[in-house]
Amino acid sequence: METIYQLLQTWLPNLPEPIMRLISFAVPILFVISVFPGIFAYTTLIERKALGRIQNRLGPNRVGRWGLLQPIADGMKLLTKEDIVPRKADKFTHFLAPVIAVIPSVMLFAVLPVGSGLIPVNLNIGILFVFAISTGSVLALFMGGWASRNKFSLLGAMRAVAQVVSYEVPMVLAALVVVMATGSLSLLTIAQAQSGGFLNISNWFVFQPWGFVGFVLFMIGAMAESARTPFDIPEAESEIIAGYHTEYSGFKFALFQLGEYLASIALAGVTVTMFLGGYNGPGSHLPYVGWLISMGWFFSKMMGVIFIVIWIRGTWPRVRVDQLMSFAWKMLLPMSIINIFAAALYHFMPSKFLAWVVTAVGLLICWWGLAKLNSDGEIKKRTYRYAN
Amino acid sequence: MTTAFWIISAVTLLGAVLAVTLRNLVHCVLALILFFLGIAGHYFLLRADFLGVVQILIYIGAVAVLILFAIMLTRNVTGTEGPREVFGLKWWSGAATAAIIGALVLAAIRRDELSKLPTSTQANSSVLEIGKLLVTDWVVPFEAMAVLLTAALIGAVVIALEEVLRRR
Amino acid sequence: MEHAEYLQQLASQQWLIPLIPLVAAGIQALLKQRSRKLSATLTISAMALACLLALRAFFATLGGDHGDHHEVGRAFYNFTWFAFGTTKLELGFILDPLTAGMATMVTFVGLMIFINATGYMHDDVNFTRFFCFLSLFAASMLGMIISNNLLLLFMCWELVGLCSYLLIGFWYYKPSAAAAMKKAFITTRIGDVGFFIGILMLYHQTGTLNLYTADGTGALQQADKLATLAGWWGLSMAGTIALMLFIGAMGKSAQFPLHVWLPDAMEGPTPVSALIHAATMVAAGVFMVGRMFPVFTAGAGDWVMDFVMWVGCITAVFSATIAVAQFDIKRVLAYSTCSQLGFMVMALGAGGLSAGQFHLLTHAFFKALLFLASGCVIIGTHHEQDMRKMGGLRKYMPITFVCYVLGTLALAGFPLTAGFFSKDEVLLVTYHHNKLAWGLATFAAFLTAFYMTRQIFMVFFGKWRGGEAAHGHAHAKHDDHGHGHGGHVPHEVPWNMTGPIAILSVFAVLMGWLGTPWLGDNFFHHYLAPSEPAPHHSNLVLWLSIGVGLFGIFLGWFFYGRRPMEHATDADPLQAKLGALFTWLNRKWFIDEIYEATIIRWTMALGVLFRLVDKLVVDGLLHAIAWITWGISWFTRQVGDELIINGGFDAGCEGVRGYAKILAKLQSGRVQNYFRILCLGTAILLVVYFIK
Amino acid sequence: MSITLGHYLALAAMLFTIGLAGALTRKNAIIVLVAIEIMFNAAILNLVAFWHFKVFTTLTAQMFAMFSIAIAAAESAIGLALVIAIYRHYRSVDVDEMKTLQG
Repeated sequence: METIYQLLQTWLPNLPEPIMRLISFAVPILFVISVFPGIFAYTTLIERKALGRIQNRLGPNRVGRWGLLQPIADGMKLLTKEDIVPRKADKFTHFLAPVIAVIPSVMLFAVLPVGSGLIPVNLNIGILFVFAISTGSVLALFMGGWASRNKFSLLGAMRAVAQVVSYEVPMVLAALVVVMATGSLSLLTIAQAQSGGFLNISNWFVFQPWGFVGFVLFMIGAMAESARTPFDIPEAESEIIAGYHTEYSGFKFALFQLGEYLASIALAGVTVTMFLGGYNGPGSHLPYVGWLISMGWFFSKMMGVIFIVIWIRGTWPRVRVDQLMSFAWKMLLPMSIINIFAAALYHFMPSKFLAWVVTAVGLLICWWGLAKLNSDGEIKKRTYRYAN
Repeated sequence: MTTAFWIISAVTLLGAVLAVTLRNLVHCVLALILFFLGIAGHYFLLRADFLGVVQILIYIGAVAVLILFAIMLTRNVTGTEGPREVFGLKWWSGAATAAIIGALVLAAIRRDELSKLPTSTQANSSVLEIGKLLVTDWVVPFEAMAVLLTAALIGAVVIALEEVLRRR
Repeated sequence: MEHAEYLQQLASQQWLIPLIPLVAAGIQALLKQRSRKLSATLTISAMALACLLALRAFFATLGGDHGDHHEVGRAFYNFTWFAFGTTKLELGFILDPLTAGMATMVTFVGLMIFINATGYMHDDVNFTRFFCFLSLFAASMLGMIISNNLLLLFMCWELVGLCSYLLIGFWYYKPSAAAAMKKAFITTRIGDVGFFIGILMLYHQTGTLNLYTADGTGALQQADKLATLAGWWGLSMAGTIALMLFIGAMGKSAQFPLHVWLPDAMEGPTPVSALIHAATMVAAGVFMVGRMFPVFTAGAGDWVMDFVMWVGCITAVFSATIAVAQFDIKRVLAYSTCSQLGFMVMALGAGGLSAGQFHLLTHAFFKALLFLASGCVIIGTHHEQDMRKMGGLRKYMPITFVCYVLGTLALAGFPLTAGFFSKDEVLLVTYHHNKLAWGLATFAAFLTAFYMTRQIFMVFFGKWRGGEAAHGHAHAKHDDHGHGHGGHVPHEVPWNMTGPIAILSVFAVLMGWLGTPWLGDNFFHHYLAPSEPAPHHSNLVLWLSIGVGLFGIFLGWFFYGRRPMEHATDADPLQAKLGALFTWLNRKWFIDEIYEATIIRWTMALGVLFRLVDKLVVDGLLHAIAWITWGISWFTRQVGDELIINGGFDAGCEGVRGYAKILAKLQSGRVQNYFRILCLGTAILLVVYFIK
Repeated sequence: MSITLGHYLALAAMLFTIGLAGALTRKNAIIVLVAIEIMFNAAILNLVAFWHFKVFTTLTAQMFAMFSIAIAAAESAIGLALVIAIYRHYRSVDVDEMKTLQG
């Protein structure tokens, strides 16, 4: 934002001040609300295609070449559908929920550095902002589920709330190691801290033991936060129809989907920024074209992360509610706390190679130990009480 | 700043009034969230960004959700209260007391020299500074707070679980 | 290092002494119920450590040359606790002979009691809790001893009260224990009100709560100034404050009429009784008077000191008479403690600081010994406390018996034991102060010797009377289960119970030589209060006290040892066997027979006269002594103790309850109501503020 | 008109009054807790305003605010747990029905 403002001041100094301000506001906003929904639209397509391939079928291929126009068709269909509101529903809240679902998701993009020096708002508390905003989506889910006056909706809403609140804790703690390493909460600073090294790659945090563990934990947390399979019990169709958006249709349903996907994409972006070097990559610091190349890197990494998420969705079964909770509190939380210690240890050990080895081994041992502690013992052949 | 102050103040006050007057408990909490947001906005306006974010994170992310959970767990899922309370002596005495206190505090503020301070204001506070203070000068309260929160966590779980445990 | 400097350094480390047991208590509070060994180890090692520290302080106060100048070596360390505005609240620690002596005694006796308690409480489920409380008890007492500040002293004082409350009611499921704990707490609290008023007055007058300060503005250093001010009831300010403080001490040290809680405190486990009676609770009051002694002496012109002395004297006699007629082994000891505390207070009232404190120290040793030994007896006889159902334990519990006898001799003031020297000192001081009080005290000393001997003979001599009624049943049980417990036959207790009492008995016998006037200078007197003039030696006092002691022992033997009780259901010889006693006296003296055989005829008239003399004077005297003693004790117990004092307390409690019921109507139980009233009050205050 | 400290103090006072009125008049325990949260926040707003308008020059006010927020969080957690426990016992969250402690 400031960059654009300065650019305008140098290139078009005659422009009146308010207009310059307006343009510098408008450009990033336009960028965010045009690019990311576009990504959302095609993510859905990619997801359907990929899932199709994983499940040994073709996926959408009727609308346009390779089904490329499918998202547009879907959008038109949803827009023209009848908007049904249950008679007993709490009308106002029912209406408000999908709106609120989208707002935090869009706001998340405000602090993402999408390229070298390209960040809509360089907030010095970027990460905290991300977490604070992403909790807002909980409310939308709750409001939607509660306002529908439908027990499945309400169950889904309560599950969503419990899940998001639980997974936020290990997620924040996992992100903390990055903050410790860079000494800043600003996402831009964090991205900058991972530049340099071999081909702008070797300094990515994911290549440190604690960074890798943090990455895994953060990914899991982010997936749970945006209710992706295998953590999609809030909308587990086999148990509670469609969870909190059972009673939604048409455009409101689309808004819920939009919010969910946008949050997922934004969290993928945050993951990339924090652990996968952000926009850094070979050529991202070249003069003149560096910003374009870095942007390319950022988006390709982001799509990579999204693809991993889709991949997991296609291959993993859904977890049970109690498993979900105990996984967050008994596995992820201790591990993330241990990870913080590991990062501190790494920081204070003189020889970085030794530190690497020691923390890696230590974390492996802890992971193994925690897994051992949490396991219910050997998996035996299931016995049935009544069926036999 | 002036315009923003008035807008955010209006939102905050609206949220507060709705939170204590609405009949539906869930609506109350939603109004409370509005109020929290307004307060957070005020923090941003007052250049205490960190506190603003903390406000959102803790109050909206945790406290409000907790209250919603409490409402759900008290089996009052639709959130509706019983028949409207009569505006009896209790109600009027309570409201009047609050009004008297509020009026007097406002009068005190009007009287006070402090409130006419020139508008010399702080620059943005850095998170780094807050963090450093937390682990140097304020480390004892900080640790005490950590203990308190842990104790509260355990205590809350124990209190809420008591009956469940007894039943087993 | 300069000696004063060394003392100073030690004084600043005094807090370690109470801290160690306190930390031990804190850790134990977190222990599981079954970690008994760890708990006991913690308590005992903490106490041992504290004992070592106290010993270090003690030897430090011994060293250095006081020379001839009449000043004790005293070091203190004050620091600011917190400040609001310009008002600072200071706390401080002190190291002087009084502190060092007391700390050594408390830690050592406490250590012995703790070790013994591991045996006594062996089968209790709440072992850990017990030791936690014990540690806390010792810690608070030590905190009181080392404090150079009335605030700290008062806090620890209250903590001592709390701990005694917790420990007396340790078996809270027994209704009598629950009642006793409340009684102890409330009764001492009545005294504490006086104490607190005294503290506030002192603070008001001197502007400081510190006892001693480096610049000489401490509360005690200003005592002389207080004596010049006018107080209440025609007393000087110093006298008034001293009176108030003494009321506190009366509650804590169980002086008449606030002594009622002490006998009931027997409901607690025996180690607790030992602790309360010897080292901590009741010693607190006497110690406090000793600590505040400058205030007392400053008001010496008033009747306060006489009041103190007479309260002590009355308590001493009063309790001693009661102790004569008791059958519960611990109750006898309890009344005896009361009586001995009376001695201490009386000595203090007579101006003998060192005498009072010396008796406190020696008494702590032998009373702890007696209580622990009685605990051993109780354990050895399977929780039997009635002396009538004991007897003959000498054969079953030899170690306990020897220790018990040594403790009894010390308490009875048998020559050359600890009690002899300290009691003699007390009597000497009193003799020089007031002859009547001395006479009464001597009578009390006589009774002491009498009832202790009675106890010895009832418990340890004769034949085993326990389990008579239930014998057959126990035998059948024995056959059925075949457990080698020997039915109800008493047995000796394990070494961890006998060890401490053996050690204590050594001290009970030898401690007295610290304060004997015979070995050159009176060491203890010189150590504790060099400025106090040593009382003149008096042969009358010395021989009379020896005499009454021996006479008491003799009478005890006379009534109980000569012909021990046969059955548990037999009446007390003193009470019921008077008829037999009568004839025996007749035959013993043989006055009629001798006179008739030798001077048969011409002394017929004289013989009649002799017979009359015999009947009326000689027999009458002996019987009168017995009857009067018994009658007084019965009367004081039934009328004085049970009816007036206990009944008065109960009536007071009922009255409070009645009024409380009216007030309780205000308490609607609705939080919002309270909140509304609170806010209304705030609003009114604000309005007042604005109008003003 | 520029914004002074007085504006913030007045705002906080109003919010506090609203919270107080809510705590005094509502019968539902949960709403009473909500009202208490409002009062908390009003007080914290004051602290931050004091800092912003340089009544305190150091960050002490922010520290206090942060600790207050943490305490409020703990308080609400405990409070709500109690409400749930009470509800389980009495089947009601009406503060007027919690009167077992009456004399």
